[in-house]
Amino acid sequence: MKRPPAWPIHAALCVVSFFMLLPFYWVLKTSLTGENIFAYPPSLLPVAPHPFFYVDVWYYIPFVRYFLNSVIVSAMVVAANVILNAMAAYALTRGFRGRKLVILLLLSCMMIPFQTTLIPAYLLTGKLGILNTYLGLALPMFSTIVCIFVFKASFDAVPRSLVDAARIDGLAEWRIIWKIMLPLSTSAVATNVILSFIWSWNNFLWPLVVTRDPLLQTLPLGLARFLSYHENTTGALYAFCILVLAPGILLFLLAQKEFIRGLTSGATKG
Amino acid sequence: MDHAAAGPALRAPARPGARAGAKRRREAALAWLLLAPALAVFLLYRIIPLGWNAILSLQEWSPFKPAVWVGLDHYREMLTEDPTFWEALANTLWFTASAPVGIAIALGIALLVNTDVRGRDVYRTFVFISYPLMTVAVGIIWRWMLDERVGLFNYALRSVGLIEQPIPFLQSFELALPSVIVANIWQIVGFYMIILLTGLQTIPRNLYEAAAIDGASARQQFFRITLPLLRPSLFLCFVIGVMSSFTSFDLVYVMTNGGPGHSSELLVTYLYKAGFEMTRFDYAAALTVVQFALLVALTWIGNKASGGDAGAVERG
Amino acid sequence: MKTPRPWLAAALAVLALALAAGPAAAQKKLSFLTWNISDQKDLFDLWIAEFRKLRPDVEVEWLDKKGPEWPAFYQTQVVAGTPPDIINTQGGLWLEYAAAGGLADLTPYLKKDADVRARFNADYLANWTYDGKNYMLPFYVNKTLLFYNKTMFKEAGLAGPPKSFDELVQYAQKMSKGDKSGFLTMNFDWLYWPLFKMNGVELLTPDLKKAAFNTPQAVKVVEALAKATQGGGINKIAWTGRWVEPNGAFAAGNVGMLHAHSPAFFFVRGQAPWINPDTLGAVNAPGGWATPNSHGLGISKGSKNPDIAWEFLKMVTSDKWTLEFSNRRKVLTGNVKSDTATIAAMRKDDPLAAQVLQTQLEQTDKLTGNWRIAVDSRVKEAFYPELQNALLGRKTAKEALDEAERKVNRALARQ
Amino acid sequence: MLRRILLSRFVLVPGAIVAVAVVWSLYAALHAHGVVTGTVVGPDGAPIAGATVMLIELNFTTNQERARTTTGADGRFRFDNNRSHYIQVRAEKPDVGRSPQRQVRLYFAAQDVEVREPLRLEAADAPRS
Repeated sequence: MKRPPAWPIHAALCVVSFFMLLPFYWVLKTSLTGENIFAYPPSLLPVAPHPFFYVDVWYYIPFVRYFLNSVIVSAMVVAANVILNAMAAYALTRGFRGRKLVILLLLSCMMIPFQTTLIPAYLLTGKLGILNTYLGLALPMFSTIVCIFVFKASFDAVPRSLVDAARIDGLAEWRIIWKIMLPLSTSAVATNVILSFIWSWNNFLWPLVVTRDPLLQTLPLGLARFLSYHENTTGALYAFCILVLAPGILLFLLAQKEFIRGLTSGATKG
Repeated sequence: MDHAAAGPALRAPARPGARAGAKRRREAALAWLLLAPALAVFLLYRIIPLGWNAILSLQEWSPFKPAVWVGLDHYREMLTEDPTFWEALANTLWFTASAPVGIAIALGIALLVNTDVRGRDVYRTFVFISYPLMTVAVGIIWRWMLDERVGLFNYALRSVGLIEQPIPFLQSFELALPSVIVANIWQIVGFYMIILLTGLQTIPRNLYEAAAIDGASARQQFFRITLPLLRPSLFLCFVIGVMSSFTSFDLVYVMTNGGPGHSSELLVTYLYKAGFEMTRFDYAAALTVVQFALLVALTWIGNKASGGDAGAVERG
Repeated sequence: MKTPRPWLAAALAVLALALAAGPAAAQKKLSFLTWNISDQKDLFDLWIAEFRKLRPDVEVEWLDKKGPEWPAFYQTQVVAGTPPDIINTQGGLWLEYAAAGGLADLTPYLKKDADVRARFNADYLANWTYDGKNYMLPFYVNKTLLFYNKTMFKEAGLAGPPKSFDELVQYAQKMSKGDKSGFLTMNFDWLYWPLFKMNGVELLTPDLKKAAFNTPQAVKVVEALAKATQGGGINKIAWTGRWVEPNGAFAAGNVGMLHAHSPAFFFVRGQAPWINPDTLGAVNAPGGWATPNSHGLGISKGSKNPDIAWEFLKMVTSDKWTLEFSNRRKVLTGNVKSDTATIAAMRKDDPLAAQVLQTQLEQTDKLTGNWRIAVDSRVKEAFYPELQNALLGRKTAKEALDEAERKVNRALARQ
Repeated sequence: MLRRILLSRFVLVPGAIVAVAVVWSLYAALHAHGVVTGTVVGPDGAPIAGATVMLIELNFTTNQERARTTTGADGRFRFDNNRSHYIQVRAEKPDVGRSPQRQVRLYFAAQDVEVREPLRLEAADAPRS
C-alpha cells in the first residue's frame, strides 16, 4: 500500500495530543506552583515553579516504604497475569464443551462493581488467612478478564497450521504456549503487563480495606494525607499524583516497542 | 499454574490415531485444566461475592444486626417506590451509550499511531498518559476546568467571545452527566487505544499487500480487512466501555457526587451510597443483582452483535 | 553428622517453647480508628507511648482512613468481627451505628467518672446522645459560622455582617458582579440548615417522626435562595461543591461570604495570602444558629475490652492532652479548660484564628441540623437532592418541597 | 539468555534510576547536619552585629519558632540544629528594625544551607508574612 503524506497525520495527532495533555498539564503545573486553581483568571503559565512540593510528599508519607510495597504487589500481579491469562486464553482458543458458557461468564464477571464485593471478598480473604499480607493484596488481581481476551484475540490470529505442526512434533501444550503463542503475541504480552501493572498500582479500595498494618500500605493509600481538611496541601496533592503516575508511564514507554512487532512479522513464517 | 506438571499428560491430543471421543475428552480436560487457576480467582472474588449479594438481597441486614428474611421486599421497593433507582439506571444506560463515541475516537487515534509516522511513540504516550493518572486528580482537575466562574473552558470560550454567559457545566441538570462522560472518555481513550493497537498487530501485513496488489483503495482496505479483523478488539473495547459505565465510581463521586439532584447518579454510586453511607447493604445487594442481570443481557447482545463467540474470528 | 543433633534438638525445643509462650505472652490489643487526621501521627504516637505507661499490658494500634472510605473500612471490620475498639466519627454518622446497637453506651462510664463529664462543654457533649444515652465523647468540635470578605464588603458599601436572612441574601446580591459572587455555603452534613433555622423552619416534628419543613415560610426561603442563585448572588458551587471548590473560590477573593465550619478558615488561609484581621471577618450566622460538624470518640460494641478503651478515652480527653492536641492542630476539643487556654494563648500570636475559634464557643445552645434520628443519612439523601432541584431551577420550591416531604416521610417510616 | 535479559532496557532503565536514587541519598546523608547560615544587614546594607535571628517552622497550619541565635560581629548567624525541610528565618534588632520572614525550602530535611540573599532589617512595622 502506498504511504499517505505525513503532515495530515501529524496535524491530527497534534490536535489530539493537545486535548489529551491539557488537563494533565494543569496537574503538572499545579504540582510545581501549588497555586489555588480557583483563582481567576487562570494563569496559563507556571508562576515561579519549584520542585519542593515533591520534597513535601517525600516527608509527608513513608514514601519509600509505600513505594516498595506497591512494587512488590504489582510485580506479583503482573507475573500472575501473564501466566494465568495466557493459559486461560489458550484454553479458550480450543474447542471444548461449555466454552461459550465460560466466555459469557467471564464477560459478565468482569462487570461486577468491586464496591459491592468488598465485604464478602474481605471475609473470604480472611478465611484464606492472608489478610495483611502481600499475597492478600495481590490475589484478587491475579487474573484480569480484559487481559484474557486480549490474549485470546491475539492467539486466535496465530495460524492453526503452526500449532498443529508443533503437536505433530509432539510438543507439550505448555511449551506450545511458551514457544509459539507468546513469542507471536508480544504486543498482547506488553498490553497485559502494562494494564495489570497500572490496575494493581492504582488499586485503592482493596488495599485500604485489606491492610490494617501501616507497614503494608501501598502508595495510593498515601493519598489521604494530601486531602487534609485543615492544611492547604494542593501542591503536594498533585505532586503526589504525578509521582504515582510516573512508573506506569515509564513502563508504557519501555513496553512501547512491542506494539510494532507482534504477529505482523511472525505470521508470514510457519 | 504449574505447566511442567501438566505437560506430559497433555502430549496425547496430537497423537495420530487416537479415538475421536477420547481426543475430545482430553481436549476438554486440558482446557479446563488451563482455565482452572484463572477461574479460581474469579470464583473467589467475583462469583461467590455475587452469590453473597444475591442472598443478602432477600434479607434485612446491616453489619450490626442479624439477618432477617424479607423475600423480594427490596426489589419491590426498588421497582415501585424508588425514583432514584430509575434515574440512576437511565443515567447508567446513557453512560453506556457513550462508549462507542470513545471507541470511535480511539480507533481513529490507534490507526494514526499504527502507521510508521515519525514520533509515533511520543504521540502514543501523550494519548495514553491520562489513563494511569489517579482518578481523584482527574476528577478535581475536570471539576475546575468545567467550573462556571473560574473554569478553563468558560474562560477560553469567553475570551474568544464564543459565549456571553458562562456555561454551568456541573451545576446544570442537563450538562452534569455529559460532563462526567467527557471526562471519562478523556481518561479511558488511551486504554481503548492500546487494546486496538494490540488488535491491529494481529492483522498480517501480507493481507494488505495482497489487497494493494488487487488495487483496493485505503478506504476499501479499512472496511474489508481492518474492521472485520479488528472485531474482537472492538468488541473488547465495547465491553470495557460498558464496564466503565457500570463501575466508574470514583470519577462521578469526585466530580458531581451524583448531583445536582440525581442527574448524574449512576447505579454504582447509588449502591455505594446505599451500602456504606446509609448502611443498607441489603438494598445495595438488590441493586447489585439487578445491575448484574442487566449487564449479562447487554454483554450477550454485544456478543451476538459482534458475531458471537466474543467476536473471535476463527481462522486457519 | 552426629554432633549437630543435640543442637538441632535444642533449637527445636527453644522454637517449641517460643511458639507455646507466644500466645500466652500475647498482649491485650486496642485499636484506635481515626477519621482523616493522619497529619497528627506524632501526637498519636505520644498518646500511645503514654498509655503504654499506664497499661504496660496493652498495646495500641492506630489506624486512619479518610472520609469517603472510612465507613467502608469500619463496616467491613465489624462484619469480620474485628471492629476497631475506639472509633472517631464525623457529623451524624455515629447515629446509624448507635441506633443499630453498634456502639457501646458510655453513660455508665460517665456516671462512674463524673470528672470526665465535667471536662466538657455540656452542649457539645450532648451532641452525642441518642434516646437518652450518651454514645460518644468530643474529640474535636466545630460548628458553622459566617466568614466575610471585608474588602468586598467595603467595595459594596456594606458596613458589617448581615443581621438577618433577608440582609444576607440582599448583601449577597449587592456584591455579585462579573466573576464575583456574594455568598457560598457548605452543603454536606446539613451544614446549610442554619439558613432555614434562622427563618424558623423546622425539618422534623418535635417527636422526630414526620417531616415538618413543608411550610409557606420554607417555600419563601427556598424561593429567595433560588432567586439569588439564579441571579448570581449565591455562587452555584454553594449547592454543588464539596470542600476544595467553595474554600478555593472564597480564598481566591471572589466571594463575599462563606458559611462554613471552622476548619475552613485554616484551609482558606493556606491558599489566601490576602487574609488578615483587616480583610477577613468571622462572626456567628444571623440568629446565632449553627450546625455542628464535630468529631466524636466512641467505643465499638464489638470491642473485646471496652473498659480499657474507656481508660484510653479518659487519657486522651484529659486537660493535658486536649491542650496539646489544640495547640498542634488548632482545634477546640470541647474540653472547657483547654479550649479557653488555647484561645487565650492564640490571641497574641494568631488573633484572627483566635477570633474564629471564639465563635465556636459562643451560642453553643443554638445548635441545629443534628437531629437524633437513626436514618439521618437517608433523610439527608431524601431531602438534599430535592433542594438542589429547587435551588438550581429544575423544579419550583413548592414541587421540590412536596416531593422531599414524601421521600423524607418514607425514609422515617422505614426505621 | 540471562545476559540478554540483564542487558534489556527493562533492567537497565530501572537500574539506572535506582543508581541515581542511591547516589542522591548518599549525597543527602553526607550533607544533612542541619546547619543554616546567613548574614543580617541593616537598611543601608551594612552587616548588623547582635541581631536576633529566629528559625521558624510551619507547624501544621501556624508558624512556630524553633530556635533563635544572635549574629556575630560580621553580621553572620548560624543554626546547627535544623531538622526540617521547610523553614523560615527572620531577624530583628530592637533599635534597628526587623526583616521580613524569609522562606527557605530545602531539598532534603536538615540540608546544610547558606541563606543567600542576606536578611535586611527594615524600620519597624514592616508587613509580617
